[in-house]
Amino acid sequence: MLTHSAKRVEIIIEAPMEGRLTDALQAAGVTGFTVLPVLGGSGRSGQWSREGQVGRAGMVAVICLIRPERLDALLEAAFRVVERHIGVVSITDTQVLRAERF
Amino acid sequence: MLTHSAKRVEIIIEAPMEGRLTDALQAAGVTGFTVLPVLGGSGRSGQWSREGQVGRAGMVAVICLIRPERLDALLEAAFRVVERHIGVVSITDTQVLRAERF
Amino acid sequence: MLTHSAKRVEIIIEAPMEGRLTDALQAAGVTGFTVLPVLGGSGRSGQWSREGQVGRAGMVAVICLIRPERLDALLEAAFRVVERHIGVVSITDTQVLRAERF
Amino acid sequence: MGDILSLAGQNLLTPMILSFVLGLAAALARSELSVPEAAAKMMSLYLLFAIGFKGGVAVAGHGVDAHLLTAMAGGVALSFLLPFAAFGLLRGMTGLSVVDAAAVAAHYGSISIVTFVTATSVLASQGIASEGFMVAVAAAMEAPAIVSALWLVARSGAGVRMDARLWHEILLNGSIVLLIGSFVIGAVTGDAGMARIEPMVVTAFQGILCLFLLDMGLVAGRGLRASRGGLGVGVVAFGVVMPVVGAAAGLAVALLVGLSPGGTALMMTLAASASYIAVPAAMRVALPEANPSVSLTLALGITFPFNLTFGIPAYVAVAQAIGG
Amino acid sequence: MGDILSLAGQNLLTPMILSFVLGLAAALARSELSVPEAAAKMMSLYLLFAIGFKGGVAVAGHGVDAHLLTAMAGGVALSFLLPFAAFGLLRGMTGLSVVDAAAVAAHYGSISIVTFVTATSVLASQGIASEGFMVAVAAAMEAPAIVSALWLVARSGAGVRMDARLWHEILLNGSIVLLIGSFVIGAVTGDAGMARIEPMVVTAFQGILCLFLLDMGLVAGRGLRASRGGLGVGVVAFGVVMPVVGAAAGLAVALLVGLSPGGTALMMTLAASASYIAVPAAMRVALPEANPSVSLTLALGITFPFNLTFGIPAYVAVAQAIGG
Amino acid sequence: MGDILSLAGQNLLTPMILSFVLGLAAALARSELSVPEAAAKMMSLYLLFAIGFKGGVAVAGHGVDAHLLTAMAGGVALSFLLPFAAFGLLRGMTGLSVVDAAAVAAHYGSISIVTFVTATSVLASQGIASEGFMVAVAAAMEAPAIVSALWLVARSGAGVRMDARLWHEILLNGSIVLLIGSFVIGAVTGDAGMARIEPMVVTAFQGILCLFLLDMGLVAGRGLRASRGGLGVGVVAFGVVMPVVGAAAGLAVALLVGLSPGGTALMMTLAASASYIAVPAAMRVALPEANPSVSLTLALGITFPFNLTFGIPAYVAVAQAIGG
Ligand SMILES: Nc1ncnc2c1ncn2[C@@H]1O[C@H](COP(=O)(O)O)[C@@H](O)[C@H]1O
Ligand SMILES: Nc1ncnc2c1ncn2[C@@H]1O[C@H](COP(=O)(O)O)[C@@H](O)[C@H]1O
Ligand SMILES: Nc1ncnc2c1ncn2[C@@H]1O[C@H](COP(=O)(O)O)[C@@H](O)[C@H]1O
Ligand code: NA
Ligand code: NA
Ligand code: NA
Repeated sequence: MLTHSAKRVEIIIEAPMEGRLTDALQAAGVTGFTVLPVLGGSGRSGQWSREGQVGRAGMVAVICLIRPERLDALLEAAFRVVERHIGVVSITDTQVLRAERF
Repeated sequence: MLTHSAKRVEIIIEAPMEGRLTDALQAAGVTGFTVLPVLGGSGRSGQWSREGQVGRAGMVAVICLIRPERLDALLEAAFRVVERHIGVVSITDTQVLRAERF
Repeated sequence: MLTHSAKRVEIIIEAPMEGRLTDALQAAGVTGFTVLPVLGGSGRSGQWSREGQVGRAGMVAVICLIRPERLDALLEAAFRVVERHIGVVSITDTQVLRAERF
Repeated sequence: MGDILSLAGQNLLTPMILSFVLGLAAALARSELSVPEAAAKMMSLYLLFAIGFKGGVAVAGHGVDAHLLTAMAGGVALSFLLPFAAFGLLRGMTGLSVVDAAAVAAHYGSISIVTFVTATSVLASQGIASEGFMVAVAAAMEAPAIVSALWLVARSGAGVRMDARLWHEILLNGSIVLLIGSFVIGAVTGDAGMARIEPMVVTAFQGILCLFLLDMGLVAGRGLRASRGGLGVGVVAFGVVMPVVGAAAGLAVALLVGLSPGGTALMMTLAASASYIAVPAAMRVALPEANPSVSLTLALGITFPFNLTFGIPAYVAVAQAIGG
Repeated sequence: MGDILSLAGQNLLTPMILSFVLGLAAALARSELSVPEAAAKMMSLYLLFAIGFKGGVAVAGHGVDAHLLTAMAGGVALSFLLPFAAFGLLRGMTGLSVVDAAAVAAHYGSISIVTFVTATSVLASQGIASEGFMVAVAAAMEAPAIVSALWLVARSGAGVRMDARLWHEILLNGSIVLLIGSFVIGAVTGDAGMARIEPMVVTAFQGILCLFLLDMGLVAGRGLRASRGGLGVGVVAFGVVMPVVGAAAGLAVALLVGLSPGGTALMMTLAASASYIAVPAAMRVALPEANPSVSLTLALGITFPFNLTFGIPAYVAVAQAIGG
Repeated sequence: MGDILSLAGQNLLTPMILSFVLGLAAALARSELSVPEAAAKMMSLYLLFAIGFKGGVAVAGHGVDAHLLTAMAGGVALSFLLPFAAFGLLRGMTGLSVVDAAAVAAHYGSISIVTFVTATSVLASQGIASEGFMVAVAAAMEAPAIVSALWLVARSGAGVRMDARLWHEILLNGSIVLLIGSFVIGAVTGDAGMARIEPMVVTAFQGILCLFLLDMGLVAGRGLRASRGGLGVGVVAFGVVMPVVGAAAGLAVALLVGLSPGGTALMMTLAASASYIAVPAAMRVALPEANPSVSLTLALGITFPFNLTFGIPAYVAVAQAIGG
């Protein structure tokens, strides 16, 4: 089938920052993203888990499929939000169906 | 370690279509997949969140690792299901351990 | 923006093995990982779903971003844990921001 | 009329309605207050089980008689016919496309079990009896509207997916199965069964309904906020006109069937209410081109609060005035 | 015998059992009715806490006496020995491999706390007293069977992972800790504690048990449907033969230990029941080659309903006939 | 003093406190016992709703009088000022950086609603009355401490993010909205509202509090285990010194405002308690460089158990001795 080159950006970020991140993405012209829940993890700031927590604890994973030429704008926007925060950003080459959607 | 080339297909689709998609995948000879929950997202049809919802609302992410030569059959099958629906499909080159499993 | 080559390892493994896997990763010098919940799936051992289950049923997805030169140590460690178990391991080339974190 | 207003006032100042208002206000003010999805689903399972069981206990011993069957036939007819009224109104009052109008019509022909539950609790608090089998009528009214809506679309030539699998999903959807199942359990175990689980299905009911309505308010408020005026005046007007039309049709059917005042109020409520659980999922499969947020915002953000605050007290008052 | 049947009939027509049947039927009919995982887990925590606490309150003041200790020793012995009986039966009656047979045997030597809970509620409804410490016996019976099963596998030369970490996980698994912990809380706070939380641990109990059994029915039904006859006649037969064997062994131990009729019925129930929480997780770690769906479908899809419907009333009747 | 100890002993042996201890012990022993996140959130929503509603019913009819307003002003002043005391102590007793010390100080100036809830249930069990409006005071004390803490950081030249959006998130965070909202619902519907939902907001309260405290124990224990002595003696000492300082300040304010002995005990409890819901989220946004596990472990792992076991009984005894 016909596929089109795209980038898959995965941003793992603290839950209280989710709204700020998605707003920044939309302001940077990102037209779509998907948010996945995260159960727990480990990094330089130690290990954590969501079990039994109340409050807006933990992290979420935001996934963005985007045309290659718009990647830089997305990364600039995302970086300004995550800069001082814990979390990770990765970018993978991918192919998408239905390019008109991106 | 010895790894083998494969494709990682990620299909983000409306929850009420999940069963139809996985049935179509199985009919197309796909031997394995994993379904991840989705908390929310945004696209051309607007922004949504799963919080407080009842009913079969929202979307799920279906991940399929597959041998490259079977990719086309998978995409044809998936496309027939998602065609008229909201959601996205991406295909990434990857490596897998234990190729005999795919 | 400046990005750095890395590997994204995704391990889908039975929930009761999660602690053993993450301990093995840490013993192998892996400094970070994220655990995502899994709703259900299908493979050689049949189809399953998490709905209504009690107990430590089901699977989880462990995602590791890692420098390419540390990949082999990670895979050896992971493989020793998953070897006899159901589940899948995939490795994808990716780029990360803030390489000093990995 | 004075009576209706005073009843409405009385109804408005219950913890249930105010919990809904609190949720609505919190969401409109963009508070991050939220109920976990799993908890919301569990509360809805609880409400379905409790309302079905209580209905079953109420008919225990009476058996399935003709009265139940005529009432169900009346409800099914309403569910089949109301989508045509709704579709007509929508095409007249709003700029919605055929597909969107049909999807909304399906929601309004079907029913909202939480509206029904709230009406039963209003009746209970006023000491008005009603037929226990109305729960079965509610279950029977969930699905027929979907057929009418799809027929409206098919007639216009647009593509509809309506296969055996979707039929199966609709007829055995969770709320129908749980409602009918617990109704049967109540009917079979009767007062002995009630004695065992009364603390849960009766005593705790209104409290849990409060928390559930809080969540409904939050979801409705988020929907309204997301649509930010995108609904249009005509669509909003439909959201308050259609329940009145539905209630009138429900009244007519109730009188034909010969229901008690309480049963009449419930039939009016069912006809006036709009689905937001079973029908949305079915529409996603059958009419993927329909915009899901229009139906949901209308059903949950406009019609549900209208029924909760003004509709139900009015239906009860009318049913008593005419039936009493 | 007539008595047993009439008791069974009586037991069958309670809201609890019928809720299980409803869940089973819904899943077999492929309804998408489902209980969220978080709600199911929370209900199981609640049931464990409530049953443990009530057991503790019942022994409050009596202290830990020799009777409790002999009963626990009897239970532990049962849990160690039953896997050998189960393994023998499985190797004779079915074509299961050594590893699969041992995994199933571990489930049957261990216990199902929900079966136990249902039995206590049947006893309560018939006004039959039982020893409060049976809760502690239940907790003590969870783990020993795992040792026997792993020994059976190791003997055959297959690989078994049995390290200190797994021991730790088994002995401090959630249900053992919560059962023993709430038992101690009940024993320490006694009637004063009960007065504070009775509405939750006693009054609401049967209602929540209904919803939990509904979920168990759904899970069992989905398992049965997924296995679609893949279990084989021998395996299914084992699922009803083994509880009878277990109950007989439980009866013998109860008589040896000198339990009351109520306690005897509970000991029979424990021996007859098969684990589906703690043991499955342990088997995934220790015997990854065992097929998890065989054990789970058998324990939850065959033996659990058998015990719920015919087993428990029979065990109660036998215990009363012999012990009374 | 003897009285305080006997009261403390009495308080320690309730199902609630022992449930917390059970959770703590289970987590420290590395049991995998855990409560699903969704269930924990739902229980906290329930507790907030119930405590707010009961407070509202208690003031129904009295209206908003000057007494309520002075008490709220007193609470707000405490919340503004306590972070300075906490910050001073931390910089003196521990090696925490300015940013970490300020983040911890924000937690201690704010309040823990579960500690408050536990104190009300201790008062209720001893038949001591308190002002219903203390719920509103609790809500008013959540946010001011954040301002003081951020001012302490900004003064030191470090970067702070404090925009309108964060203000909005803090002032309309879920617990403030639900507490104030249900307080208003209780005040508006009064005894008639209470009659409808009493079984849920009153009768079930202590039982659900048990399960919630079990979870708090699990979370606290996991936090303590993860920090493995990493806290340092000074930090741990702060965790028991600061609540005493806070309680003393709370006592002074309560006497100034003229609260009843019950209200005085609650004001002391509020001042002595440390937030672990609203403030942590705000700190992640405003002070991302602060280490979140220090504050949370201290608030939930040291101060919360201290208040639960020794603090609350002592505050009640002191309040009665001085105020009675
Ligand atoms: N190398 C990594 N791979 C995957 N996830 C990571 C990685 N490093 C950090 N994370 C995630 O980001 C969170 C915060 O990381 P850190 O800022 O290093 O404490 C962790 O708890 C993980 O959930
Ligand atoms: N570019 C994208 N990247 C990631 N997820 C997307 C993207 N576009 C859409 N989605 C997901 O698919 C859903 C439907 O998208 P749409 O059909 O554009 O409304 C969204 O709510 C997202 O969850
Ligand atoms: N090809 C695959 N792609 C994605 N997930 C898979 C695949 N194969 C197996 N899985 C996941 O791993 C689990 C166990 O697989 P198996 O060992 O094949 O039974 C499945 O239930 C899926 O969740
Ligand atoms: Na309707
Ligand atoms: Na057994
Ligand atoms: Na404080």
